[in-house]
Amino acid sequence: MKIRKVLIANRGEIALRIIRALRELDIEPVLVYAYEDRDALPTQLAKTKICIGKGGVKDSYLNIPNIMSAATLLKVDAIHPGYGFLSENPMFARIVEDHGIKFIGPTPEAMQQLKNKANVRKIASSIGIPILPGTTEPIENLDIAKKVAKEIGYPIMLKAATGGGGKGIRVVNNEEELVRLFPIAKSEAKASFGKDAIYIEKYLENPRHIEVQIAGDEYGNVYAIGTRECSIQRNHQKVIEEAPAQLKESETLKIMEDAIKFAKAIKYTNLGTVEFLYLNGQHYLMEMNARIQVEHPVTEETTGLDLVKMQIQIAQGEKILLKDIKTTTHAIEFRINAEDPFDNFKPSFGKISNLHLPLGRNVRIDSHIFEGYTVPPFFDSLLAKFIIKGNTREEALKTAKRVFEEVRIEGIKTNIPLHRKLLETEEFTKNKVHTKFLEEFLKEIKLV
Amino acid sequence: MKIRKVLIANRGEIALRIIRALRELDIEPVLVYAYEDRDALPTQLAKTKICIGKGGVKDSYLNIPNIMSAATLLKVDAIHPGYGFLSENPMFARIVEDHGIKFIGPTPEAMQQLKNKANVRKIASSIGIPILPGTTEPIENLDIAKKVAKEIGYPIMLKAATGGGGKGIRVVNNEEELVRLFPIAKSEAKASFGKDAIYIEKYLENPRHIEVQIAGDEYGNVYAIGTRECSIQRNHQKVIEEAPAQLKESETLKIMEDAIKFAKAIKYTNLGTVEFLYLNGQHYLMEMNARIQVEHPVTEETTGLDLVKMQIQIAQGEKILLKDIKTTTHAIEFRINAEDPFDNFKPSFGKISNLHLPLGRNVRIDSHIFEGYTVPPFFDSLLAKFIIKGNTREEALKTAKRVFEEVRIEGIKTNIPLHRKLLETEEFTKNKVHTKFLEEFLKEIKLV
Amino acid sequence: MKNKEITPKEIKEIIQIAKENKIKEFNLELEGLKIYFKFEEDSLNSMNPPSNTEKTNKKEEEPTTSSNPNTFIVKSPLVGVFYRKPNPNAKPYVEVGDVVEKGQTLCIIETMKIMNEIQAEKKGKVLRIFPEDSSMVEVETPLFELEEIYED
Amino acid sequence: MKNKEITPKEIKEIIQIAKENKIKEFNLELEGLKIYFKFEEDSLNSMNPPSNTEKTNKKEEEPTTSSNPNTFIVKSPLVGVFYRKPNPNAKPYVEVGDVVEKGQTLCIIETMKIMNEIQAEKKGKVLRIFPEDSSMVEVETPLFELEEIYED
Repeated sequence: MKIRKVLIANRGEIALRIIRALRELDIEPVLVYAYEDRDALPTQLAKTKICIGKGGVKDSYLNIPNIMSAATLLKVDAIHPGYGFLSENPMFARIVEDHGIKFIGPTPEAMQQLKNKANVRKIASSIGIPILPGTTEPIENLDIAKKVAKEIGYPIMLKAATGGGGKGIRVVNNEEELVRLFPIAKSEAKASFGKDAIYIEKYLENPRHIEVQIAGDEYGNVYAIGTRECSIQRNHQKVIEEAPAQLKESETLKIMEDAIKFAKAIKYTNLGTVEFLYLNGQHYLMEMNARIQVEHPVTEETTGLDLVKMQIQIAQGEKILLKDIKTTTHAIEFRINAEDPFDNFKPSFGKISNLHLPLGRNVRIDSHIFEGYTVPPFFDSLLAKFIIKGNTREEALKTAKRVFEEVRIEGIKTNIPLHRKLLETEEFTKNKVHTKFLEEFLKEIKLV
Repeated sequence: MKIRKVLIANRGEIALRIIRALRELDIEPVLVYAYEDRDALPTQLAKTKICIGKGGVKDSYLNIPNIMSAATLLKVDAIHPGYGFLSENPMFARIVEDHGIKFIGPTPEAMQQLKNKANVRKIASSIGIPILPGTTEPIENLDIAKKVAKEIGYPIMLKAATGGGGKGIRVVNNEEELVRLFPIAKSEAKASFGKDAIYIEKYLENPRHIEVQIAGDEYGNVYAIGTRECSIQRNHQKVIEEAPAQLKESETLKIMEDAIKFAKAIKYTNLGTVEFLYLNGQHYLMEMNARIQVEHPVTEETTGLDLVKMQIQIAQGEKILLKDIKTTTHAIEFRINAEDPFDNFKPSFGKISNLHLPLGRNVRIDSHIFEGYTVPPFFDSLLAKFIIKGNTREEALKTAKRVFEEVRIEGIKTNIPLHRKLLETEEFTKNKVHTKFLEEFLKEIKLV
Repeated sequence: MKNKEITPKEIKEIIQIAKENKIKEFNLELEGLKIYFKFEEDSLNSMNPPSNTEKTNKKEEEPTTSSNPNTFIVKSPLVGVFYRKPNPNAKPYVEVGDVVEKGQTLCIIETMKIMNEIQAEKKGKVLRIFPEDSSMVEVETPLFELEEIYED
Repeated sequence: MKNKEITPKEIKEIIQIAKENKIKEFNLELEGLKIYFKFEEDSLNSMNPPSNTEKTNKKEEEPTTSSNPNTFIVKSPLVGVFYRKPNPNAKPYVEVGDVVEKGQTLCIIETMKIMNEIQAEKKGKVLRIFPEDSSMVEVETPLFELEEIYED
């Protein structure tokens, strides 16, 4: 099936990224947009575009009836959901497929399986992929919780089965705390996720976040397209990502092998990411993200592959043959957000009065902003991704310093000052980071 | 000798390119600028900058006393001349070195040798590098001219010894024309270049322009860093350049070997380009350009090297070790000029009222323009270089099409419509080009 | 302009002068001062070649707000197909010239097989009907222009 | 402002008012019109952190044009070192308050060992001398402010 017309159910830089990939494949893009995005760059650039709502995300980018109405009336062949919004919603994927339209992503069944974190642990564990010590079945009462916690050793985490992105997690340091927190965690899980199923997992002190890019076609071929280090996070939001992750070669091979094994076990198709925690030479599978990631360009820059085009090729039934994926270069992505690092990262919005994006050799900027653009308050704060490449990590860091010396974004607050500070830390420049590093650093420099 | 402070004696995109390279090397840039460039982007970005003149190129970027005064008073270690202006002026290089300042380029002696095209032919011929059939000594009178012409066969060219860039050349198709044109060419040479020395060379019908990037350090190491195809030209100005040139592997190896041999013969140091004509499997050395070229980024994108940094490293006496230069990708540079393709390429200037530069994967833009920038009438018309990469030439062309669909530059006229038209020709997309192709194409579509 | 401040009234006068002279964009540089005026344009027109715009079958002169203070525009809240009649053989809900009561159905928009009735928010007289029957509309597409009728 | 045109005189008045109120930048959006005023700034100040600016030892309040119509600014035509005296032991060519004749030497600028005399283009009284003695100047650096003296 040749895809000729694709509806893009997203906004901002990823909408632009998908428009560009589609045009390079001679596929017609159809953009749906919120009324508040009527002057945005993707809306300006898309020739075919449909306003699907006004007044907020719920009425626009999550408005399934209007999106499906646009898709069927304009007779698109496929829908690309980008990331966020409807991208990991199995019900939406099911509706799309029921209308004879291809959903560019994994099957609704694979998506459904990945939503339940306990299920993910169970599958991984059953095929010998390391997971954090803990339970794969819900803990029924405090006595069992105490027993399990003693077995795996404190600190532990209490986790809601259907949580994710850092939500529904409580760290417990000793039995006394467990007695106090177990009932609270249980009722929180019930209130937030509708189920009071609670699991126990070992809590790691200062692990790294390492992930593996996966691509699977409809013929059972699954590939690992390198690793990424995403340990610099704030409130579980990645701030800086890079490829490849700095691991020993044997570790890289093992983690990629485990990622492939897991993706094959759930018959994963299209692009996805298997996320691991890593500490002292050991990795533990955490979850799998069933979509293109914000940080996909670092993998593109180090491998030469076009991951968004690959998504479309897989969706139209092409066989993917990847051999000899070499990552001889290094790439770092800096997320530029509209937020004030000097005021507790409060979101910022308004008109960009002065803009200079620093381009040149080894700099790729994926962004939907322009001078005169008004950043609306309704959506997330990502303004731009500065993806900086080098023959070595050191070269990429040198270029990054130059880029942050040169960039000017005026009229709104951004996290650029934070990136400048991070570029001066030994932790970042020598890659001695872990998932708690950024929060500790912000406290240390008294920014939060 | 460690270079710590470099004066940039240039403007526009190449000044910006050099500022960026210097910053990435932790070297302080000092910019000299014409009063008319006081609001230009390089002037805005350079922290240290000196106004060296007002009212034209002669009084500013060619104003040696003011440039040298700024260089000595600010105690710079080296001067980077960019391309054009003073970059190939041996006298300037000599003055710079006499003041104990490093000239970032070849030695004045090498530059002097390359200025005389007849001398270049003589050297090449003496070490067995193919040159166009013709004379290496001046032709004294018409009788000798007739004899030589008969030997090598018409059509031939009459060339002034010190011409260049297409100036001082007359094509002669038969003996009758030779009788008429020989005295004219002689007096033209005298009038334009001060010497009436005339040479005869074979004129090739529709050859390709192929060039080799050379780098030589101060220890005798000379490398060929791949080839470039620059056949799409108008009035001897390159419009589109790409790397690598599409040749048979054996031809590529031979042409690079000859370029190295020539550079070694004249003890060439720093970066330079050996230019060849190519027809039917045979290459002929034409000249060597003793500077960084406008089109250097296509070589950077295909090799991963930073040629401007390499210039500086060579200038500070570093040994260059290049092994395994691989060009597994393809890159095409499109020069965006401020000129009206619908009005005989008349230069255009004025304020850029609306600007959208199309970025994203595999797109590098080297440019000094911004929305609101006023293009001054005093300087050359280069606004931007769109350098587009691909794993294959076809992929690069696909991205180029997308880029030219997306780009908007309003307020001034540009040659973007020409690039759009060229992207639709089989000659360009299938690489069936030669040095006369563009001029013939423009006539065919009635643009000139 | 004799005071030490520029008053809103004076600004309005400048606008008026600019409008009367059909100035779209005005830029002046004088003794180190720059004055730059530009009237808002639809960003669509400025960025896209208009010829290639597929989109819905909007008409060029479609208003997004009414210029007459007594009239109002009814816009689509949905993406779907605009129907003037409940079924192909029925009479249209309204015609130009009709007076409609508050809450009266003006048209139907079909979104994913669901027929959504669009009703008049206020009593008024139908001045214009913008989309063709059975054509596709999107959110904020103008459907009707009505002249409001005030009850005494 | 009653006419259909904005006259240069009226523009001048706006400038004057803006200047008197020390307005640096002025932006107004009203009914689809935008008015935006910004006085020219040294691009250094607007784009670069001022702390790192090495450059020459220009002073903050240096004018590029004179605001008083009877005075004029003599600017450097060269890059070099500004000397007020022909040699270290000599008296300065001019002092503030001196009246200089047309063609009289005001200072020397040394460029690559060459001493270039800078002369007054018109007769005038020296009001201000901008650069420090022996400091570096570039093209267009203001050197002197003179009040023109008209001969009867």
